[in-house]
This record gives sequence, C-alpha cells and structure tokens, in this order.
Amino acid sequence: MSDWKLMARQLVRNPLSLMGIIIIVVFVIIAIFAPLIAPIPEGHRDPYMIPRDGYSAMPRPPSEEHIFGTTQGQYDIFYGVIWGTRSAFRVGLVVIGIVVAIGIVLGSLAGYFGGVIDEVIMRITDIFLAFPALILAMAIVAVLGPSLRSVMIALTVVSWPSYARLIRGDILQVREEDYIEASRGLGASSGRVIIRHALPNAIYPTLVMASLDIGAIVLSAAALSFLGLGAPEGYADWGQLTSFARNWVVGPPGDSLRYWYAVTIPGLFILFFVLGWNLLGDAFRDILDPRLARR
Amino acid sequence: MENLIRIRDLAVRFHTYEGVVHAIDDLDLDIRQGETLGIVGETGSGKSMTALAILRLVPYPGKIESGSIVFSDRDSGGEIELLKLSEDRMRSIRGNKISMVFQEPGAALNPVFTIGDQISEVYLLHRRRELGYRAKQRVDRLLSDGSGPAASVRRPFWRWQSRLYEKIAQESHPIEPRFLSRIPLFKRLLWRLRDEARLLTVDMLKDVEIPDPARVAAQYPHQLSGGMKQRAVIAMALACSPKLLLADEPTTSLDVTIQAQMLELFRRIKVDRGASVLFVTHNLGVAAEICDRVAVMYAGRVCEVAGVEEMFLHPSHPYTKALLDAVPMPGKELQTIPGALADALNPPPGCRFHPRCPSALPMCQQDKAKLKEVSKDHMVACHLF
Amino acid sequence: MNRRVTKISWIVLAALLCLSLVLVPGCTEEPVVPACSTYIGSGQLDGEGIPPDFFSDLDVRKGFCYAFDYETYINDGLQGQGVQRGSPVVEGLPFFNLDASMYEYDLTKAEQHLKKAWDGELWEKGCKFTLLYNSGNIPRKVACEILAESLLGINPLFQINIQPISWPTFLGKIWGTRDMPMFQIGWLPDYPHPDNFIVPFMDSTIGAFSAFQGYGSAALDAKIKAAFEETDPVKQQAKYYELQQIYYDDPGGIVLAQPIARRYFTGHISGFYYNPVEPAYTGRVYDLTKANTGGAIPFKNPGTFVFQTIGPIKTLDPAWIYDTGSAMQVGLIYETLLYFDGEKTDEFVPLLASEWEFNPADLTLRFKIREGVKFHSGNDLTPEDVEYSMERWMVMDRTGGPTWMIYGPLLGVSGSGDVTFADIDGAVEVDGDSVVFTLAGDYWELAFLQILCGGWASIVDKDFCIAEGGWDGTEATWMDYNIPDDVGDTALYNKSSGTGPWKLNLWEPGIQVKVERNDDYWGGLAPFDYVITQVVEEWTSRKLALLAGDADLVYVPATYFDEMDDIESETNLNVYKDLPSLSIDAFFFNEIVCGPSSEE
Amino acid sequence: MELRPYIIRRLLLLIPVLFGITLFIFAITMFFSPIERATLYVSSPRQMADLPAVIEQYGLDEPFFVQYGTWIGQVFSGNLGWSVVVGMSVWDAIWNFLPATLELAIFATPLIIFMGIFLGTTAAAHKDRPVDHGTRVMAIFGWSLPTFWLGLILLMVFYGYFRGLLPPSRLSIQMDMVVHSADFIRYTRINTIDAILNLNGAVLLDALRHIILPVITLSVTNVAFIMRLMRSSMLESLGKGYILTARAKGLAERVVVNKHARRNALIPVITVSGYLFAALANGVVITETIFTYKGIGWWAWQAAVNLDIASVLGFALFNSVLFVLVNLVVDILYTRVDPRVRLGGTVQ
Repeated sequence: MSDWKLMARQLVRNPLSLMGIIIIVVFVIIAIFAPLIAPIPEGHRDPYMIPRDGYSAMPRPPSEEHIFGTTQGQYDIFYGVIWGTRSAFRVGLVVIGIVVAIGIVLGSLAGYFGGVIDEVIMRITDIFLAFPALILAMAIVAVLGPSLRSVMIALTVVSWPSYARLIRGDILQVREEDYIEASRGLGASSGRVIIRHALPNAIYPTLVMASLDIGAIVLSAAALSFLGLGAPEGYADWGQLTSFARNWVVGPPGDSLRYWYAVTIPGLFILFFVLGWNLLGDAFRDILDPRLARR
Repeated sequence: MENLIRIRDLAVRFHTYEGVVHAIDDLDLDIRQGETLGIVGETGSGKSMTALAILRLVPYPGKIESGSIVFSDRDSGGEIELLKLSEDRMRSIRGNKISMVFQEPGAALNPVFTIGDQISEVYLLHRRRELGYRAKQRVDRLLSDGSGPAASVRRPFWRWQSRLYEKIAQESHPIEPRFLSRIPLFKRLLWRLRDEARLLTVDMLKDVEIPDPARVAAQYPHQLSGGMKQRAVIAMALACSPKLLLADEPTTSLDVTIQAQMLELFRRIKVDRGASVLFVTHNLGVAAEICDRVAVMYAGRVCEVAGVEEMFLHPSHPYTKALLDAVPMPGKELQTIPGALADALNPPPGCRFHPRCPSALPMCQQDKAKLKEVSKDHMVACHLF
Repeated sequence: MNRRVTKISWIVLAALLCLSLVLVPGCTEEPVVPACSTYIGSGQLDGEGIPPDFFSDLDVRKGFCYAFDYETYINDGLQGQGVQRGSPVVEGLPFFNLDASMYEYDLTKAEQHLKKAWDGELWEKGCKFTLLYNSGNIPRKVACEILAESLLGINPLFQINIQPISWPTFLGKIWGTRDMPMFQIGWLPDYPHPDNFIVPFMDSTIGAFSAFQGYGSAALDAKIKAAFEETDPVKQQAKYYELQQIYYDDPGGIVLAQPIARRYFTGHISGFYYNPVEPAYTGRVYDLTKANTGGAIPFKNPGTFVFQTIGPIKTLDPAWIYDTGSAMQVGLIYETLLYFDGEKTDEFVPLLASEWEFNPADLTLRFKIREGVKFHSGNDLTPEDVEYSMERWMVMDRTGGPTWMIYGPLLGVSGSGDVTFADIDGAVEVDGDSVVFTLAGDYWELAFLQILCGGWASIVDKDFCIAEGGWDGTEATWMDYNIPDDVGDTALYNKSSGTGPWKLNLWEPGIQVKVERNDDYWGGLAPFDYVITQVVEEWTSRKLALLAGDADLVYVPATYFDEMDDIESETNLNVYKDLPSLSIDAFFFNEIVCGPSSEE
Repeated sequence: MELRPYIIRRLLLLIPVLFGITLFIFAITMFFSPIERATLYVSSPRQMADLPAVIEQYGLDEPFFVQYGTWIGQVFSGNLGWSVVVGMSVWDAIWNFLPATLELAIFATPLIIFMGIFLGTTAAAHKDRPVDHGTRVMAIFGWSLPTFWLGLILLMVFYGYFRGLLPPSRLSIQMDMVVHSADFIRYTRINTIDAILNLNGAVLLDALRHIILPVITLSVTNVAFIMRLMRSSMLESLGKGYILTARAKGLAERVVVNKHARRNALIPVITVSGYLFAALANGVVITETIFTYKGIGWWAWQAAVNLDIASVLGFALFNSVLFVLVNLVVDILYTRVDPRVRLGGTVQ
C-alpha cells in the first residue's frame, strides 16, 4: 500500500517519531544481543535470574566489574536491566497480541451483530472497566502466585475490555457504510463481511495504535512488579529492580544520594522504553487520524 | 463603473511537507460596485482560495506571498490596501464591510450555539455603538414611563445603565463598559446589548425569508433543514449589510429546488442592498443565471473574464471553450477535457493549460500570457490573441 | 425501557454465572487429600525427581545436614546476626545445652551419607526437586541457594530448583497440601519452657511441625512427656539433653540458627534491658527514660515515646491477642498477676498479685491479690476480677488463639471443646483476698507461672467488661461468648479498662495507637505522658524518622544492620546488640510429601 | 429522554455490574485452597494446627455458591464483612480511609483538568510551533513516566536531599498530636480543610508539605492524558468550517479559540473523564503506597497482597458504585455541553 510508504516517510521526517524509532531499535538490539552485552556467568542456571555477588543488602556503587553497581542483595544492576529488556519485550508483545485478538473477536461480534450480544459483551466490559485495573490485576497475580506468567495473564484479563470497545466502535462506524450494505445485499455471509470488508476498513488504524500500547502494558507490568506482585526477587525485570531500590531512596545523613544508581537506573530504562513506544504512537495517531490530516 | 476590489498579481502558496503548492499566482481581478462577479473553474483551480485571500483567511500552512488587494470604500474614505492592514483593522472589515457565505451550511454553523447567538455575535462585534444607542433609548423609555414601586426602586440602576449605554453608543472608551465586557460575570450586566442584538437578528432572519424567525433564533443548527441553515448563514453574512459578499459555492450542497430559492435570494440581496457579490461556483448554469460578469480560473490563474452573455456566446480561451463543451446538453454528445488538472505542486511552465490545450503554440510552453482586452469588457490570457 | 434493561441485566447475570462456573473449578476441590506434589519431579528416584518418602531415609537427612554451609548462611543470610544451634532448645531456655552436638559444614561426610542413601541408588541416579520460600524473605532464599549450590557441588546429578511463592500459599502448603519436600520456618515461644520447643519439633501427634512432617514416633512422644513431667531438675535436665541428642541423631530438619536481635533507640532513650520473652519490641516501656543528651539527633516530643514498627495492631482484648504487636499495647494498658524478673525467664516479680505460693500436695497455686489497685474506670481491683479474667479467657477460646495454654495446666485438655462450664468454674476459685488455681500436675508449676506472665493472662475490669456487653460470668450465657467470629466482636476489642501505667487514648487501626499516662497508677507515675506506636511499612521512612528524632525507637530488619552500622558511627544512637532472640529457624524435611494430615 | 427515568435506568444497570464484579473477584479468590484463605485469620506458625478449625468456622470449604450466597446475604443486611488487614469492619475502613484519598483528589483533580485543558488548548492553538512541540514532548514524557519511579525520585530529592523538606505520610508526629488533641475539631478529617476551619496555620502548612509530592505524582500522567486528548480534539474543531465562519465574522483569535473551538473540543474530554476517574483510582493505589499516605488506595493494596477477600470485595463494591455515579454525572453534563446529544441517545 502506497499510503503505508507515505506514512513511513512522514514517520522518518518527524523528529519525534524518528527519535521513537531509534529508541525502540536500540532496545531491540539490546534484547537480541543480551547474552553478548551481559554475558551469563558459567554455572549459572537460569539466565533470567540476575547473578549476585554476595548476599549483603547494601547496594554497591558502580565499579568496573559492576558498571551500574549492585542493588539490594548484590544483584548486578547492569545485567538486570539488559536482560530485563527481554522480559519487557516478552510481556509487551505477548499481552498485546492476545488482548488485540480477543478485542477483535468480541469487538466485531458486538459491533456487527449488536442487540443482545452487544449488550452482554458491553456489560461485561463495563464490569471490568468499573474496577481499577491495577487492583484487579493485583488480585489475579496474588492468586496465581507472583511470576511474570501470572502478570501477563492478569494484564490480559484486565486490558481486553477497552480494546473490545475500541474495535466495536470502529465496526459500528463502518457497519452502516455503503459498501458493507452492498456486500450484505449481495448476500455475503456475516463472517465474510466482517473479515473481508469491515475489519480492513475499520481497524487497521486501531490495530496499529493498539500495537503501540506495548509501552503502556510494560509500564503496568513494571508497576505490578514494583508492588511486589510481579517477577520473583532477582529476576531480570525492571519493575522488580526498582522495587529493590525502594528501601535505598535515602542514604545516610550527609550523603543522602549515596544509592542514586540503585534508584535511578532501572527507572530510566522503563521510562525510555515506554517513551520510545509513545513517541511512535503519537506520530501514528497524528498520521492515522483523518481529522488531523494536513492539507 | 469603479472597482470595489482590485486584485493585482496575487500569489498564494502552501508550504507543505511535499513541497510548495502554488494555489494562486499572479492573479488579476476586479470586482465592480454592485455587480455579481462569478468565478468558475474546476475544483482546485483556486476559486475559493481567491475569496479567502480577499478576507486574508488563507488557512495554515498557506500564505499570501505577494500582490495587492485594494478595497475602495466610499464612506470610510478612499482606497484601502487590505494586504497591508493591521490584523485589528482587517478584523473590523471582516463580517462588516466584507463577509462570506460558505459552501457547507451544516459545517459553517457552530453546533453548540443557537442560531441567534451566532448571528447576534456579529452585531455585538461590529454594531456595538448602534446597539448601545438602541439600549439607551429603551432604558430612557423605562425611566420616562416606568412607574409603580418596583420602578422607583430600579430607577437609580436604570439611570446608571442609561449612562453606561450612552458611553457605549458614543464609542468613547471609558473604563466601565470596557471593564464590564471583559469580566465574565459582569458581562451579564450588559444584557440589554444582547437583547437588542437579538432583535436585530430576528429582523435579519425575517429578511432572508425564514418563517417564524424568533423560534429559529432560539434553535440549534442541527434542528434546522439544510436550506434553513444556508439562509441563516446568509443572514449572518448580511447582518452588517456589507459592501461585498463572498459566496463560496453557496448552493452546491443544496438540492435543486432550494438552489433556485437561494439564487432568488442572492439576486434580491444585490438589488435591495446594492452589495457586490463574488459568486464562486463550478456550475456554469448557476453562474449564467446569476452573474453579471464571469471570470474563468484555471490552476490558480484567471484565463478569461467577460460579461456573462459574451462569455457564453463567444468564449475565446481554449480552456473556456473546453469547459463549455464539457457541459452536458440534450442532443449533443459530451466532450471531456483531455489530461488532468495541472499539478499545483510543480505546475507546467508558461501557460498552465498548454499540456491540455488543443491549439497550443510553442511559445505557450515558455511564457504565460497576460490578460489582454480582446473586446469591450472581455479579457483573455492566451497567446492566440 | 426499564423493563428491557432489567431483562438485559438478568441476561448478563446469567452469563456471569456461567463465566464464574468456568472459573470456579479449583475452589470446590478439597485440600484434605491433595493431588500429589509438582515439586518432586517424576515422583521416583530416577534422576528426574524424588519419591514422596525421599526424606524418610536417615542418610539423606544427615547428608543434607552436613551439606549446609551454616557459616555463609549466618554471615550473608542473617547479616551475621545468628548463632548455629544443634537442637530446638535455644539459649535462654532452661536445660539449654551449650555443647550439644551440632552438624558442621562437611562435604565429605555429606558425600558418605548421600552415597549410602537409598542403597547408593540416589548417588548414581541423582535427584531433582524444588525448594520453595515465601517471596520477600531474603534469608530463606539465601538458605535455599546455599543448599542447592553445595549439593550440586557434591554431585552434579543433584538438581534443585528454587521458587518463591506468596506467604499464604506457603503456609497453606506446610499445613495443608504439604506438597513441599522441604520448608523453612521459624518458631517463637509462647512461654520460655523447653517443652514449648521440643513438642512442635519432635512430637509425632501434636507437634506443629513434626506431626505434619511425619517425624517421630509414639516412643519418642512418651519420652517427651516423661521429660516434661519429670520434677527432679537433675533428671529432667538429663532427659532434655537426651531429647536434644535424639534430634541430632535423627534430624527432622536442618536446625539453622538462633537469630540475634538488635534495638536502635535514639541517644535520648535509656533504661532498656532485654528479656527474650518480653513480647514488646520496646522492652518494658515503664522502665525506659527519655532525656535530652544532645548530639546530632534532635530531642523532640519530650514526655512522649514514639515507636515505629511494621506489624498492625489487631486488637486490645487480652483474651484474643496472640501476636506481638497487640501484646505490646496490652502490656501497656493491662497488667498480669506476676511478671518475669528483669532479664530472667524463670524467676518472677509480683505485679497484681502481692505474693503467691504453690502447694504440691493438693496442686493448688494461691495468689494474694494486691490491695488498693484501681482500674482506669475507677473500679477497684478485686479477686473476682482475677477469677473473671481467667474464666473469660477460657470461655472465649477463639479459634487459633492462645487459650490452649491455660487449659493444659489447669484441666489437662487442649480447649473449651472438651469441657463443661463446671470445669472452667472449678479451675479458678476466689478465696478471701486470694485467687486459687488447681493445676493438672505439679510439673506444671514453672510453665504455668510463665504462661501467667503473658499478656493473654492480663487482668480485666469485670464490671466494665460486662457493662460493655461482654460475658456476664454466668453459665447461662457462656456459650454465646465461646469462639467469637471476628476480632471486632469482643467487648474489649477497642475499649479498655486495665490497671496498667497507661490508658488508651486513640487507636486508628492500621495507622497508630496512642496511650496516655494513668495518673493514679498504683506503682507510681509512668515515665511518659504518651506512648505512640505507629505502623510504618516503609523502612526509609522509619530510618529517617529515627534520625530526625521523630521516633525514639524503630523496627530495624536485620537486612539493614550494615547500613545502620555506617550511620551509627556518625550520630547519637543508643544501640543494643547481640540480643539472643528466643526463637529458632529450621529447614524441615517433609518425610512423606503430601502424606495424610495428622488430624484424622 | 427524561432525566429521572434515565437515572433510574443507569442505577438499574448498576445491579448487574456489582453482581458481576463481586462474582468475578469471588471466583478468583476461589482459586485458593481453603487452607490458604484460612491463613489470613491466624497470625503465627503457632496456630497453624488450628487451620482446619478456622476453615470449619468460616465455612471456607463450602462450595463456591454457598459462600458467595452467604456473603451477598450479609451485604444485603448491610454488613460488608471484616477487613482483617486493618482490623476493622469494611464500612469503617472505607469511612476511615476515604478522607485521605479525598484530600488527594481535591487537590489533584482540578489541577489535572485545568492544566490539561489549558496546555492542550495552547498546544493546539500554536500547532507545529515551538510551544506546541514543547508541550507535546512534555506530555509524552509525563505519559511515559513510571508513576512509582517518579514518586521514588521525588522522595529521593525532596525528602532525602533536602532533609525532609517534603516528607511522606499525612502529617508529622507533632502535628498529628495537635490534630488529635481535644481542642482541634476534626469536622471533615480532611486535614487541610480541618486546619483551615480550626484556623491552625501550622497544621495547614504541615498537611500541605505532606500532600505536595503525592499530588504531583498522581497528576503528571493524567495531565498528560487530558492534554493530549484536548490537543487533538482542539485541532479537530479548529479545522471545522464554523471556525472559518467565526474568523470571517471578524472575531478576535482569542474569542475564536476560547469560545468557538474550545466549547466543541471539550465534548470528547468530558466523555472520557469517567476513565480519568478509573485512572485516578489506579494512581491513588501506587501513590498512596509509595508515600505511605494511608487512604483507600493503600488499604486496597494491603487487602490485595494479603488476600483479604472481604476488603477487596468491599472496595470493589464501593469503587464500582462510585464509578457508575461518576459516569452518570458525566453523561448528564455531556447533554448540557452538546445540544445534539439526548440522554441515553447519541449524536443525531
């Protein structure tokens, strides 16, 4: 599609989105080459468990063998953030994938058929939306036991409704369009109409936007880990590293910023990861949003 | 007959990501006192842009690069170079001396305000003195024949109001009215101005043949039919009885019966108010019906200007000919213009039309032809003449 | 319109019912006969897992005990704040045996035993299983890692995974599904008697741990009983030493260490002394004093003692409390008949009882009640109050509560389920100015006196309690007050009239408790006008509160002792170190993974 | 549609929502074995032998619907159960922790809305000019900030570096004693307001010092959210025909933007303010947890991590009711702003 090409051109032109792209690419590279950037010490069983250098609680400042220093429990921050990139991508991609899938199915069912199906699905989404996602996710994770897997499940459970609604809205829009009417008139089966006509016209933009919510998903995952409901101690996960930092926000008198590295570094990684996706998302929103189309 | 508007070498360009779009360049055009000048041409030929340029409302990222638009206005003494005016002065002209009617009545009206509000706005803006005067009159009447205890209580307040409105009427700028009109809550104290404006509005609506104007004034746009909306828009444009009315395809979006009424209305306006009308349309039929003179535009330039009969009887410019042939008529097979409208991004050199011109000369590719008078009041921009 | 909507809502409801039906499986399943464990791999000794009865083999257990690096654990896991012990009987208890035999970290011995284990099968096939710890508990994680590492070092076929789980699940697995091959947990005393440690570790029927591990035997139970009922101290010591030796020869778990506590006061507080049984982290507040001694930490809130801790305060009802947080508050407001003498755990000083004597002949323990003591309500303290308090305690007997401790010594039973009101009534009698208890056996004397020192044995104001809607002390109504549901249901949950040096001023549950001085306290004015206990989960906040002088004492987890060592040098803290806490952590073997629960 | 029937309808819709949410949460908790749920009621290993008794006493091993039924029954009899984590009835818990959260909301909400709308308008009015780029970058940053991390950083700087300049929790100990002293009347238990009512400057100042950081942490993300929305909808309405009309009338740019454009642009913003509420509810959890600012959010967090089912359910009920009411108000407001909308209907 040529307008995809055009879009790409605009993305590269716009400094903000360009920055976003660069950030994301950098993270992708980090994720792919994690084993080279932060090699796994031999005899280390699970590469996602951060190797620890002793057990003492006191974080140690950056040094040549720990270039970002170590956090509570002598977990190497550098190793943690590098491999954490992989965890981040895993969570983001998996959750978004499933959520969008569910969203498409339920959303298009509700939007296309309307009536009772619509009502029921929408009421169910109401139920989910009426309850703060975070608390619900917390409850779910607590039930499934703290682990990245349960975090993903929880996030999926709490975030599908908004996508279902989004897509339902789009379907509703195109539903009345002439070509849908036409293909209906030509006696195409509902499924066919949805898949062949409604979806392509309705939700490509939505899909693009959705896929750019990866940042947001990773953010909530990090929040859960931070609240002590995410990845287990020592798992390479940014939120988890941040939660370690919690007790080291303030150093001893006279040197209150002594543990800055333990607090700052993991957070910066989260920030930039999310920032990358949001920059891209923002640019896309401008491009895809017909209302904002430039003359 | 002298010119109300004289446009010379007007150039409007859009600076977009893709490049510079030449919407209009070196366009010359005159609008005479009390005439209806039609501008015809294909979509994207710069018709509407010309109208907007006169109001200096070329939308971002467009820009009036060069040229001059002279507006000669008798009562405010002589000629005004619109393009050199300060933004404030320009604003005092918009909607007052020169006003505009847009293509889409539905879009042109703000959905969240009543028709009345939107029209009164114009009066409150440009007819403040008059409103002040009328308000004062009303208050004075109250003072003179207001009686009874209630009146005696209110009297001092009325006196104050009377003074207030007098000041407004004199357009002297003492602190009170200025202060009041700024502060949101105190604005309400000037409610009589609004009342007067509303009265004028209702008259105006009646004038554009809207039935039950009082009710309509209180309604929101979405409650009106397309025709009614358009009438309201026209009412808004005529509110301050402007010298020049720019009508940008005012009838296009309406169905035929309503169109007829609209054209009727425009004709009447011209007669009653002696206002000039710049009538932008792509519909030659409409143009023929209502215009005194017609200008044909192509790719941002005027290629032929003539009186309406002249134009339709003896079209000179090849493009005009083609255009007329393209009009479907019974018993005559339709002819189309070969090729596509010139790309405004990088327009062809010389005469913009030469790539599509059946009788193009070699020179057409280098230099563009100036408008020259071929017969009385008939100007053509073509090397053939 | 509305009709349609209600219809829809019903449809939705139906849909949801179905939804939940789908979700529910997993809830209806009963935990009594659980599906067997996912933590022992294949469940056989094929190198891919371990058999459920893996640890029933003595050599495996011994091997593991030798394979544990106690030193590293104490240094790194406990930040050096612990001492290895050979048996459950820890220092500070009577009959503690300083030179009881202990396992040392010895890989060769470990190897020998593991080679022998399962007739050598284990050694060549290897094993694979999972160790769990409750997430957030760093020492336990460290212990798991240490064990896993060294076992892997001994034989690369010994594969052990480590996995965190939430605290409730963890407890549920220990006492419910019991599908963990090994588990770590600590033990705190109810009263400082070796029996209170030996039983949970070694008794095969009522031991809090052993009964669930499938450890021990009827013969051993008999030994335990005999040791407890022995009255001759010398013989008793011998018996307890023998039991400790048994736990060495036939280990039910890896006895890790007796933790060592610390207290961090600001320099302005003095007078703290350490009694391992004292439930309050603060020690006895009544004996503390606060005076400006200058220094970096500013002197704030004169006349007020501020303590910041983590545990919430659950209730102020003595008969309910079974957690240190609540116990401390009760200790401020109420008093018991007698209390531990200073730092000793087996000598006592009189409080509300001016004197007492035990008569072995008829097994009666007689307390003379102090004269002229007033409750906060203004009522006088009478022997009836004492009798009422004890009977109320026995009557309430809330589930999971402390009441079993009084049923044992007095009636030889474990709870109100097995008794009539007549028994309760007869167990405690008023006799003139005294109160008389009749014990189940003379061997109970020491243990019972210790039990009476606990906050649960506090003396409450009978009239006040009845006025507040508590039990009226008659047989007619006692069943109504037996086993209450919610902690809030009891009359003294948040209202109190004790005899203590402070009375309740303000309680914001989850936030803080504030007590104010009781001006007509019989024992003389208390050192503080107010004692404020605040719940502050954030370590940073507590630390800064201490350094800013906003708090006079804060709870410091062992994890942060290093950090505090740095700070200590720079400012005027009053730190008490090397306080052996009367508790023990162990790494228990589950001898029959998900074996039948011992209740039936 | 008339106002009253509409409200009734919406309140009727509340019923299935409440049933649904509680049923769902209840179902989730049922994944725990009775033993695990019983551990909530006992405080130490010493009592673990009593777990079966606890299960029996609280009927934790009953089939799902029996337990749910008993719970619902209690709710209808006005008893939301006992919140074990804070040791008081769920009603009291809500009643006790609400003021703190309200205090946060009182400061945060107006900040969010006005800042958001103002920035959004400004950015849109200066599209593609430096102002626009600046605000947009700010917004994207704010939007991407991990709230919890921001909180920590703020603490690190304003609590650590500037020695306790802006401390966590709600009040300093001294002021807390003042607040609880006899001569300080707690009308609302919202400290700042009470301080004003009691004309007590010290308390007011202290309360403000404690609330600044939480409010910032709570607001940043949401300001960004509103601002982005406002910007795009402003751009939309600025592109509309009626804006050109307004300009052609000769109205000043200020009037065009602030009256004609903004009035229309506010409509979508109002429609999402319901979601803003949800966002706040989430934010409050994290914020209150970080700053140990003990309000509803902190309570909910405690409940969730400790599996205090009664509390979580109580919170769910409370929150859902609030959410639906907020949306109700929003919808009614909506009809006021956009004449084209009828209650319960859509744009004609």
